[in-house]
Amino acid sequence: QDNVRIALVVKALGIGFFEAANEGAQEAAEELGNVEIIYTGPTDTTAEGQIEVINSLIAQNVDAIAVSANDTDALVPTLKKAMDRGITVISWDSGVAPEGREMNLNPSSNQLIGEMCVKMAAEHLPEGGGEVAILSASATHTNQNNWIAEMKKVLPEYPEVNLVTTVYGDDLADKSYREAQGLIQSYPDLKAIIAPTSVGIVAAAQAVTDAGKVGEINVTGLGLPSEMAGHVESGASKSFAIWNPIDLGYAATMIAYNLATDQATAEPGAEISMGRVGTVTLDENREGAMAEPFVYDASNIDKFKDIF
Amino acid sequence: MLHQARPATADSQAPANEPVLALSGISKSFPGVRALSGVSLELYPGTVTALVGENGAGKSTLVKILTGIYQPDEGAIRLSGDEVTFPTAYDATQAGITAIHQETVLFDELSVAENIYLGHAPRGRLGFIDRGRMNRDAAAVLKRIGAAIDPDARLRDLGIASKHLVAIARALSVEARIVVMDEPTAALSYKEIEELYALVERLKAEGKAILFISHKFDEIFRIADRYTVFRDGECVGAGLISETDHDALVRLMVGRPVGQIFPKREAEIGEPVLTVSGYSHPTEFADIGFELKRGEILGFYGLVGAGRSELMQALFGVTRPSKGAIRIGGEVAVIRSPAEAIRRGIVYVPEERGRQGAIAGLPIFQNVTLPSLSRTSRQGFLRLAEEFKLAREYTSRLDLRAAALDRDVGTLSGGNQQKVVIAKWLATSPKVIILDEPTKGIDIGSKAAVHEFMSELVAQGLSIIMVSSEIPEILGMSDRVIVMREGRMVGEYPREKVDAETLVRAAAGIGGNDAFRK
Amino acid sequence: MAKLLKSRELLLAAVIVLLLTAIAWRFPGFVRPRNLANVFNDTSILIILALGQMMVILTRCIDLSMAANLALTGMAVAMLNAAMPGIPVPLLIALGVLLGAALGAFNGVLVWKVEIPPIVVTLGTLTIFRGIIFLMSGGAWINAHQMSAAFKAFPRAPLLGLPVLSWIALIMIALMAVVITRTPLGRAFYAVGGNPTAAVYTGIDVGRTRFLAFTFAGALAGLSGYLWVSRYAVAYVDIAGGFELDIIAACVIGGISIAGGIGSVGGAVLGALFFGVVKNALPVINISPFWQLAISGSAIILAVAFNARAERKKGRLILRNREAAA
Amino acid sequence: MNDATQRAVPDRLEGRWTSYLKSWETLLVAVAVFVFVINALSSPYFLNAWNLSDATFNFTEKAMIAMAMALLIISGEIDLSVAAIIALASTAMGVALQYGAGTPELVLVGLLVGLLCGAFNGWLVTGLGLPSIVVTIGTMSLFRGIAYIILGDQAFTGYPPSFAWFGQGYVWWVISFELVLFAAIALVFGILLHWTSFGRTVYAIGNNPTGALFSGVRVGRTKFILFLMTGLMSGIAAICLTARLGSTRPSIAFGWELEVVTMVVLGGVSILGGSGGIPGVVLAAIIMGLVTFGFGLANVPGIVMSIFVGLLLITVIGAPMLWQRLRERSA
Ligand SMILES: Nc1ncnc2c1ncn2[C@@H]1O[C@H](COP(=O)(O)OP(=O)(O)OP(=O)(O)O)[C@@H](O)[C@H]1O
Ligand SMILES: Nc1ncnc2c1ncn2[C@@H]1O[C@H](COP(=O)(O)OP(=O)(O)OP(=O)(O)O)[C@@H](O)[C@H]1O
Ligand SMILES: [Mg+2]
Ligand SMILES: [Mg+2]
Repeated sequence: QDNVRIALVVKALGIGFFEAANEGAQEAAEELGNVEIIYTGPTDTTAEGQIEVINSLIAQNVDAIAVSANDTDALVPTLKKAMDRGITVISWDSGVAPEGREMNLNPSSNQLIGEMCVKMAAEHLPEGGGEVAILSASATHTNQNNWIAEMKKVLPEYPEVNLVTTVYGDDLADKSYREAQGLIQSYPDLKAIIAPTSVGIVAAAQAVTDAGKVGEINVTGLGLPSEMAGHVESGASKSFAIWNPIDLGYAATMIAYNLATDQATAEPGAEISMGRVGTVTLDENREGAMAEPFVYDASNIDKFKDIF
Repeated sequence: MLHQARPATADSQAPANEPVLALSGISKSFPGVRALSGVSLELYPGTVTALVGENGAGKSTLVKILTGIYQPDEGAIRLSGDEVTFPTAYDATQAGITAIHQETVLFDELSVAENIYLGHAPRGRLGFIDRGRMNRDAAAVLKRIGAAIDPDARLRDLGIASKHLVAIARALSVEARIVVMDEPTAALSYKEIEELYALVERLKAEGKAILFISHKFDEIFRIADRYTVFRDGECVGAGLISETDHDALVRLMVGRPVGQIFPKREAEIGEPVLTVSGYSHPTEFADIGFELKRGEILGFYGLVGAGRSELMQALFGVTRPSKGAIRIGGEVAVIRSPAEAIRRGIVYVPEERGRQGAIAGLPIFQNVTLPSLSRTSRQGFLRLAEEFKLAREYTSRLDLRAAALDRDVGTLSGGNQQKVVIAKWLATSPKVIILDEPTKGIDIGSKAAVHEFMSELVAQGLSIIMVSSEIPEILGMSDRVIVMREGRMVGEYPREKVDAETLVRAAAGIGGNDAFRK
Repeated sequence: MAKLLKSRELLLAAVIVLLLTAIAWRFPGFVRPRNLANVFNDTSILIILALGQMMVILTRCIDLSMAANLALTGMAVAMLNAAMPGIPVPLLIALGVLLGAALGAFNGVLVWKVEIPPIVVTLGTLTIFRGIIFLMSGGAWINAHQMSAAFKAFPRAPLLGLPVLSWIALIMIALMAVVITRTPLGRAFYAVGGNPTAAVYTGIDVGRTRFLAFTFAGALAGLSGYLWVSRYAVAYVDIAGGFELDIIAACVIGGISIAGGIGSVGGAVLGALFFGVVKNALPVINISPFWQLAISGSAIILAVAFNARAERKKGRLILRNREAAA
Repeated sequence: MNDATQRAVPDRLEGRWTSYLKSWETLLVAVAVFVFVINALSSPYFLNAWNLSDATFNFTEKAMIAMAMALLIISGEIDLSVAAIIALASTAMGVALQYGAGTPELVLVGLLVGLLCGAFNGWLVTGLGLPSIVVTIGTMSLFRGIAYIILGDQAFTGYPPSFAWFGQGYVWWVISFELVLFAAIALVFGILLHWTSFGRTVYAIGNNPTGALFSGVRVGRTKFILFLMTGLMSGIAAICLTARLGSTRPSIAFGWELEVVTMVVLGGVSILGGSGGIPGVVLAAIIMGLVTFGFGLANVPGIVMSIFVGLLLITVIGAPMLWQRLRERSA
């Protein structure tokens, strides 16, 4: 019997998070036995680049494409074409509009992530609360926007958190760094920066360290343990959260396999197995969440920093 | 040491000493051209040696070999008997050879002092350039050649004549025993030329060996002691100036005798074709007014920088005048671009052939048809057969020498490029041709051909405006002469009432017509 | 009057001061010395790169590969540091400078010996360098925790009130000022760009001079490579992506003529500082960062237009009578 | 003197076919065939009509701009703002969409913005006499900057299906609308450059602008028209790309300007102006498309492809020069 070829398309090659997801995918492939993973993506995070990659995957007639999209809408026409040619298409991590995929696997639910971010910031605010700012990626990425919206929804429950502004670092190290610097200068009383992006959180922690504000400003948000270990150690970041990208890649592969081999169908309400991670239940948009984010702090960082 | 000053033997007897520089068997080829084949040349201290020859005879090529810009393919250079090579221009300078080149070798953005000392600036401690000393030294050199120029000024702020003086100062800033001058007077005015002659005399008295290249025979006979003649890259004669004469030299150069007679045929002068009145430009010229008649050659004389080229370019629509009017055949015309001028029958053969005339990179036939494309094409679509036909017709009339009409015009010699430019304009069937320095830097043989051709054109009913800085040419060819000075007309003379002295005085601001005195 | 050149820098300085005053009016904190020092520190790398680009542009060439060179050398030193934390930082910096110079020399050789137009050469090497980083690193990032503490600390270490990074920029400015105005090579850059044909006649090897300009620019890019990765404590394929045009823009704003032969160290530094002030001020005065691109674009266009006007001659004034009257 | 024996100058030195054989295009055809054969041998998926058709989308939009850019570079200018014009035109279409524009209006807006941007570049270069390479670096930031100001982190979506046809539609079987449009544009520009007097003046300007001016060529006007055309082509590319993606973001087509220039230079157009032609650029576009597609089929990361393209650029431009120098040396 032929191998089932599953393409794991990421936002861009070379990002630690996606490399870890690939590890998970390989793990799933090994477990399944007859699966070949094609790990691929553009060089920089553009929709045009992803389209080129997907076109060549369609040409190779792969069995399934699991994509973390650079643009919710721009990929739709190409992915539709893929589905027309009988290829199973799912999105994970950063979703595609419903008409462009069979289902979408969110790493966690937007609501859980938003809440978690605000909670982590609130926990380490000084007595009486303080000013908090958000440093996001270029919010052309869907999920950042959703999380920020969820954060704003739960704010009333945390009166001590005074959200002052949101700035964008475009997921570029230098720009994020400069934006963080700007925040530190414009808001002398700033107490926390929430950066729901792995590039931004590192840059913000670095900027706080360089400004000599460690202990005064707490950087939190979503980041990778390997990248944040140093900053947790120095105290620039008390805690941060992330789902497990290995699990995410693993789960996406499992779902893609199950759909491609017709062991499951993606329809609202369906329950699809994700192997060791459990099952996912699809909502009316054919979306499902994997698990709630996991918090990393000084107590557990050493264990995870060498994994991803 | 040879370059130490020695009492000059003022008479131009051959100095009985050894040559300081001897070239033998020098050859140099460029792709497709053998510029020099086995030439020899000797230079003696305290002596001016004139190097003469037609355009493309290889004179400048020899200069470049002498100064380390080109490497010879064959042959030897001996300095005081020792064989030497000059891998770069720097090495030649170190060996005591300096040159005023035919092309400009200056840098607009650098200061005068830097222009003079670039490549051999005085160094201070740690090898850094000693600016103070450089400026003082530059001031001294400039003073020596009698130029009042601030060494700290930026070169681009200087006038053209001052720039030439800087180039001369640069050549003299190195301690040299051999000074090469490649057409040094081509761009200088009367007064400056006299100063240059005085300088040459001084250098001679200091015992320097001087190589002097010129197309002007009067100055060769005035300042040179010896001569060497090149023809087609070969050395065809050398000797003492005192033992030759004008005709003999020309015969050597061209290989045949050439008359000095200007072939001015009497053309019938008819009604005015071009009338210019009150023509002014904000910075270049003012109050120009004249009339050009059918079949006439109107000469424009003036010193370099008198504004003649600017005026002609304004008539041709390259620049816009601020005031004044033009009438063509009685009809008022506003000319805003060369395209419009061409449409109205005015064409311009520019002074700078390389930059403004020929379009190197395009084939010969495309150069010829460029202004006539509307005629050779149909509804904007090219018709190659028509283009070749037109190009063939006009290039053959001018006796163009080329391998084929689809060759790049840039591969032609200067004279043949000029023919392509003229063919280009004739193909538009113009009424008025403006020729700006049509024979500048052209050898005697080609000159005569150009003059012959001008006569033919007026005989066919065209009108010509000829800008020239050469008095014999102006006197020989023009039906009428206008003299310009500092952007204004200072005199207008019919052919029979003008002589060289009148022209020189008017151009220098001493004389002029009463009509132009306000 | 011959100091027209100087006035161009003065004007740019005035524009920057004006800009600062305007910002200070709404946000006094921005012009506190400490913050201005921050802005300078933040602009240091751009300044160093602009100095390198200036040499290249002076010789009538252009280097589009400087940012890629920076990224490649940055990745190389970061990987070296991660693999062998024992290598002392000064040695690493020296290696970075050498590697950068070698990459620049590669550009230079292609321009000098093969005579490919510089823009084509560096368009090619720009993609090649980036590709090599990918091949070298396999696309992986080098993160803060993989770098040694000394590696990250060096550019931040305070020295007489300023971080070492700022000092390096200051030293480079001084060094470049001496090289450009006081050494034969520096003057040769101007000569080669101002009039290449004439440069040959003065004994200057045009190709070799350009080669040296590319090599020095490469060395500065190499230095910046280390500074960049240690300052931002991260190295990956795409660092400084698109920065090549910022470098050129800084030079252009600083009055360095793209046609070669015109420009000064002061201009390049001020051009870079203008960029630095705008970039740093926007987040502070609460203008959406989305405006930044349009502002720098307009600044480039205005600067080019202004410089072109200043360079254009006022006419040759043949009509001396009129000149005398005026 | 001896006029009778005067030998006439022949029209051509060698036959047309001989000169075609020696031309740059022949080399490019050889490269294209080589790449095609390698791809066909190395991937079983390559020789498939639908796959090849999909592959054309990798280059058609860039190649459309490359056609106009080729003329512009031949004339001695360059436009680095083309990708930014795409972004601005696409944004403008998005804005028009918000105001309820239909497909015809959207197309009109795209073309108009392209033309306006081209006119602005043209005015800066010909009207104010500024060097195009830096001016268009400036407008590149300005145009994309305006797109960012309008859009920020937002996106426009919801383009009507009839509009999507421009980027996703097929004219016949596997022949997409974009491919047909590109072929038509290539044909038009090929004819314009090689068969009309306008094309001739473009070459004249590129070889010697002053000489062309003195020959009665309207240099400024011609260059302005070329900038307009480049703007227009960018507008058309914006329509196709927007229709293909179905959405507008300010970062759309980021970095395309250098790819377009690479295509033009690879096609044998001298970056210094004055020489090159449309067939070469079309071939270069096809080669780049084939290379990207071939590497894609082997799942080679895009960045490795770019190394290949960079090397191709340097060797293809450098090899003939090196070859000539070696020959000169040995001669
Ligand atoms: N760099 C070059 N490449 C090709 N051919 C050249 C080059 N330089 C000179 N030539 C050719 O070599 C020949 C000699 O030129 P050269 O400049 O030495 O003549 P010249 O005697 O100085 O003429 P003129 O009186 O016009 O200055 C000419 O045919 C010229 O076209
Ligand atoms: N200061 C200067 N710097 C550089 N070039 C100059 C300068 N002054 C004049 N020229 C050049 O010298 C040439 C002659 O100038 P102009 O046209 O004003 O005078 P002209 O009377 O036509 O002299 P010519 O006899 O040389 O044609 C022109 O090509 C002009 O560009
Ligand atoms: Mg000569
Ligand atoms: Mg003149």
